[in-house]
Amino acid sequence: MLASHHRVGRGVGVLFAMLTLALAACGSSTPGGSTSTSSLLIGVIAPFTGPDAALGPAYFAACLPAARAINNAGGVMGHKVSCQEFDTRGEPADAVPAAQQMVASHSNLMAVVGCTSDEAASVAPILNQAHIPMFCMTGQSEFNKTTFTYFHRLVPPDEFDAFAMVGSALDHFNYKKVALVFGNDIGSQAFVGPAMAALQGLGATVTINQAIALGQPSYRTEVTAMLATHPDVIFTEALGPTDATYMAEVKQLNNGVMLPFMGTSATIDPVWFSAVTGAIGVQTVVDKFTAVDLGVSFSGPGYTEFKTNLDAVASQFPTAPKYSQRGATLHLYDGIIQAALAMDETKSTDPTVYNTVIKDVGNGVAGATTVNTYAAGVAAIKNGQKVRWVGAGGLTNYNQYNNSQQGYILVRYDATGNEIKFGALTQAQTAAIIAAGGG
Amino acid sequence: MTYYLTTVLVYAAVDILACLAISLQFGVSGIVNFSFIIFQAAGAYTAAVLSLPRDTANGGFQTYILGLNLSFPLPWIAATLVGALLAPPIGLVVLRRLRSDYQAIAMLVLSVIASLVVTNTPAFLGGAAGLSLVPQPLSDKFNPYSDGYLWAYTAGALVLAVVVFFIAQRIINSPYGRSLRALRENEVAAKALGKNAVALKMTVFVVGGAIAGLSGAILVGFITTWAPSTWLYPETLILFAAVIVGGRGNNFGAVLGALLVPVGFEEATRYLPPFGPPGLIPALEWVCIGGLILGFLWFRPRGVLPERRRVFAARPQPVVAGEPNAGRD
Amino acid sequence: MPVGTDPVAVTPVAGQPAAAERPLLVASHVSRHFEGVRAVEDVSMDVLPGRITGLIGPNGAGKSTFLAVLAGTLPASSGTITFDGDDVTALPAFKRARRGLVRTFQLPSEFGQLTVLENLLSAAPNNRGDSLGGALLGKRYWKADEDRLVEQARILLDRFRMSAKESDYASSLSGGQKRLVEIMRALMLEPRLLLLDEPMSGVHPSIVGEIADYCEALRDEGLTILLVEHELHMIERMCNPVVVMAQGSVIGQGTMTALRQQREIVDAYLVG
Amino acid sequence: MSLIVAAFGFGLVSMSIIAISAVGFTMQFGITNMINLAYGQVMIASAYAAYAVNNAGVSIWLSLPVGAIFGAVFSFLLNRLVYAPFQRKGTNLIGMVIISLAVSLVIANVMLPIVGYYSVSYHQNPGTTYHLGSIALTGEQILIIVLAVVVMLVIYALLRFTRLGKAMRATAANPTLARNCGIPTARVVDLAWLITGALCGLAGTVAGMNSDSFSVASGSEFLIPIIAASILGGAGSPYGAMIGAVLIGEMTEISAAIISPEYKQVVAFAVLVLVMVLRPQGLLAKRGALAAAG
Repeated sequence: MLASHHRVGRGVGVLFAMLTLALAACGSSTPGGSTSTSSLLIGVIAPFTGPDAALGPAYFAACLPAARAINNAGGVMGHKVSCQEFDTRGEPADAVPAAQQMVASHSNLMAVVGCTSDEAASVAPILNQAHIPMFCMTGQSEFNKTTFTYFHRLVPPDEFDAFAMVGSALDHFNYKKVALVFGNDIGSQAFVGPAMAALQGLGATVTINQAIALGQPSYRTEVTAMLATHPDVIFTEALGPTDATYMAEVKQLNNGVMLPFMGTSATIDPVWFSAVTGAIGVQTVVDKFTAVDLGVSFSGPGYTEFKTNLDAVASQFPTAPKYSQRGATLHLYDGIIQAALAMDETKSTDPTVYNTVIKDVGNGVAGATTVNTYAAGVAAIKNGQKVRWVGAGGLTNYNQYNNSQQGYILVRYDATGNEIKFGALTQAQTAAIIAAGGG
Repeated sequence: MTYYLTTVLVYAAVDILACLAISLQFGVSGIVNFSFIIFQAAGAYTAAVLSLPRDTANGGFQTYILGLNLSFPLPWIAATLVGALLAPPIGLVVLRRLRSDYQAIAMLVLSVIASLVVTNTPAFLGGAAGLSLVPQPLSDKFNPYSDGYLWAYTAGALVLAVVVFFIAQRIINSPYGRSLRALRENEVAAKALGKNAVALKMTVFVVGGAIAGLSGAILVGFITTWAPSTWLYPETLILFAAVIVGGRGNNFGAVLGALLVPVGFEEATRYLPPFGPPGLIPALEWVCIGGLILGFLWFRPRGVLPERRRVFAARPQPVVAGEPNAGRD
Repeated sequence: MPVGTDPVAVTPVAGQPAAAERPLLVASHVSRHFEGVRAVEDVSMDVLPGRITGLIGPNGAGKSTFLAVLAGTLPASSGTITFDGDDVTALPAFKRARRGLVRTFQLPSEFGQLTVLENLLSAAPNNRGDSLGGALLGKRYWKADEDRLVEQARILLDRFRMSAKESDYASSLSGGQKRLVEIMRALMLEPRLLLLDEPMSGVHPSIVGEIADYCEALRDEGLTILLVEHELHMIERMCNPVVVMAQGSVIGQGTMTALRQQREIVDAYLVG
Repeated sequence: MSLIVAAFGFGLVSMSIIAISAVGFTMQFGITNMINLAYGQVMIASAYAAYAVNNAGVSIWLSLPVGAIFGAVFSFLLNRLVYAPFQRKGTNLIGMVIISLAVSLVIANVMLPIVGYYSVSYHQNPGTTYHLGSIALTGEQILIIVLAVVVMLVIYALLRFTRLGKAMRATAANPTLARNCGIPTARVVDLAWLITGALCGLAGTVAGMNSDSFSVASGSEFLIPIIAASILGGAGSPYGAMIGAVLIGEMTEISAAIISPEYKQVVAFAVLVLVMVLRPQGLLAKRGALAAAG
């Protein structure tokens, strides 16, 4: 018995090791549907399960229309483009093998999108090492001055959102007393420090700073404490059902009157909109809520092209059209097309060749032709021109660290959940706030 | 390829360590440590804050205690010690007088409390954002992205797993291991036979904690980042599933379980062709892990490699002949 | 109505001295209450060395509880227990067992997923490998102890005619065989006082006599036994003296023959 | 000070919801010996069942019984199809805990593709806010508190005065003995799952109403205070669970007022740990499981 068990153990172990190797080998060499060398793959590495499961689909919704636009124009030098999800479960330890497997078994990876604050710290080094251009949605300030040459960020770091909110509150509304209500998660807490520094630096008062546990059944005590400080406005980002619960209780405990509240760009999101309007009513959100958002106009030829493709992929992903006004979705779409055009321009599928050109396609070099559709870009390149991509999210301005920022707009929702721009921060305003906030 | 293979192998080593520890506690001794993952987390955090420089470095984007910038292997040794030292206080709260299933949920609650405390105290261990840019061991002397380094790291992790495997073998094949199994089978009877149940449980709790701490150090040294989302209590459940599938109380079973469930099953599902809306496959993966546990507990509750029966060498002159049970096994 | 100290006549057993022996165990005013229920109430009794003392009484008389209190499985609510001259009242069960005060259980309590031989070995003290440190030092460190104990256990197995079952899981045994394993397991500790809690209940009648034979043989070798049992003819055959408990208290003590003549005891238990 | 009084008022609502759910949870443990860690997921599934009806235009108060019935049927089937077969096979207590965790994982991840990861809100009208000093409660919250009190009284009456209650207590204390005494234990267990399942469904729906917004992930958030209240009161004791609910409900709210909101659960759990050290059997010990009534 004893001896036979040892034998079984080894047998199974050896069998297993062989299986693993076989699987790994399959993944790297043979076409597994998406792995053929004649097609190119865009990896969407993001949380698809776990507490941040809402993020993955928003990024997947960026990939599908980009792939459609590229494929309809004949692909990248004839190579078709497809999308695949890689679930990080929103945590670094699961993200690492997901990223390693993605890299190892898909030699045709042209770019990777996603990598949120949940996993960027563990995923970005892997992708950089593997020479895969990435477009990340992390707001972490550690990437403000990154040495990863394959890293691209089309959204500003979180603290800039905070500065924009401060600017909006002080310069547009003349609010003087601000309550900070942020979730105790990674993404949300990043706003608190910079916002407090900027507010205090500019002479406003922080009446209360609450870090609230997400997903709690109620926050009435917190709300009562907050109301007792009589703020002019509440700054918030608490995702999942949390903001909905909290704001419903604000309205309830303030005798049915909602205080003005202001969200980060993460609150410009269909999921957040449906949760909060469900809890406090659409009209209240329309009347009392404002947010800062990346300078996206949701108009123009680049946006129209994106919207057309996004609506068209609903056959594959029914809820995709819901993301038509989500900044992150637009920007990742832009990133993918920039990478594709960079490949066309360099006539190379080797990322070490085309990676550096992504920046040129985004910022435009002298004499470059502005294009808003992938097809137009390919045509221009065939004519020997350099191109500048101005897509769904408008102009791109990569700095030396491949961080692109466009300034902020001030927005509110309309009754159907579309965002309406009602103002923008000037360069001078932004600079003053950033200086006060120590950014 | 090197990256992926080394990643799989390092994770295999980490999961083997964790499963060996759980098998010692749960399989051999009958202690259901549903707070297991906090021991691994304690090791990881310890190794991280000891190998990181002060939190004012790197622009001060993260906050944490210590930051002693110690060189390898001190952080790993400390991680092992902290894992061990965490055991007595938790053990004293939970292990003394509670019924076994009651112990299990009490530990589950402890696991949640620990996560809440760390998440809500950013100055302690980085709060919800956790710690990143944790230096890899000896990364000041070698290039941590080179193939050689990765294979050396993998080899080191596997060697540690093998060493711990032999330690676990020594434990379960010893008279001490037999006492642990006796305790698992009937605690009251074991006490009446002179077994100090609290001390026995506590030693195995400490040993398991040390192994878990080491596994955390190996993991964090490889992935260079650690956060509360890494050690939510479902992670413990996956490890229990592995031990149940592999065979509890049998170290070969623990190893097999680690290779089949957290490594094999999760890696294999990555190769599924995509289908359905985004998020469907990952959700189904979790459904399968749940189903795997239920299936095994139903069809093969003792696992693929059950605890083996221990037969002692026959005495010089066999006494028995003709008895139906004589010489079985 | 404690009568534990009543001088009820103790008839000498043939071949044994009737001298005033020093008791091996003295229970003095022992009580055990569960949330207001007085399971054992002010019980005092002595256990004399070299004898099998019987403890009988109707269901719910508190016999098993009393036994558990003696062994330390349950703490006493009040009273003292002296074993071999030392007050052991405050000692936990495992320390009493190490001093030689060893019990068995009313319900089968074998270590089911251990083999019969392992059941015996698991109880043996003085094994250098029976500690974390010893285990880590490896087999060479403890092999001599283990070999010695295996030999000792096999002698017991032979004696109880269980050698053929040595490598069977204890859970696969019959009720009677489990009882034997428990007794052998207790004997591995080389106890000085063995507390047997209904070792014949749930046992095939053919084995009942066998268990009695073993007990008597052990007694003749000098082992002291306190036996809780319902099989009165076996008690009559083996035990002297016999203590009768009812409703948590001792109501009589003496030889079985003498007890049969006490009306209130007969009323309380022997007939009813 | 007024904040603490206000927090006390909100604690009344929290404790009401925890009490309904914790009594169901602890009775499952007491009567069927099952620590059902899938309880939180059944709660949230029931909340979604009520949502489906509510979203179709039915008032929330009429959707509430739908949640309760769904919870009852779901729990009953869960026991019949999963737990009972495993228990009959002789799976030990720990095995059952692990099974319930696996079930919880399956339920949550089967629900995810069906109902989505979005959070939803009931169509409900919280009603006028009533003030008593610093305490401010909406009509809906007052009704929730009343509902909880009624449920507690019904459970008390059930256990204390009905034949079924006595049979449940007997089954809890000693199933074999109960069966030998002619109690149809199988039916008692079925009824116990229906009743506790109804409590679970009711609690899930009420929790959804109270929090104004919930999602699949809320299930595990709900479960932790329930476990805490049950352990605090003494597992298996419904009256203990009620006391535990009062303590956990008030402590979370008041500590949010006094200390800081992010530590509100930590404080409640710290008390729990203290109780585990000082009185491991809980405040009301499990005396023959449900014996506290007699």
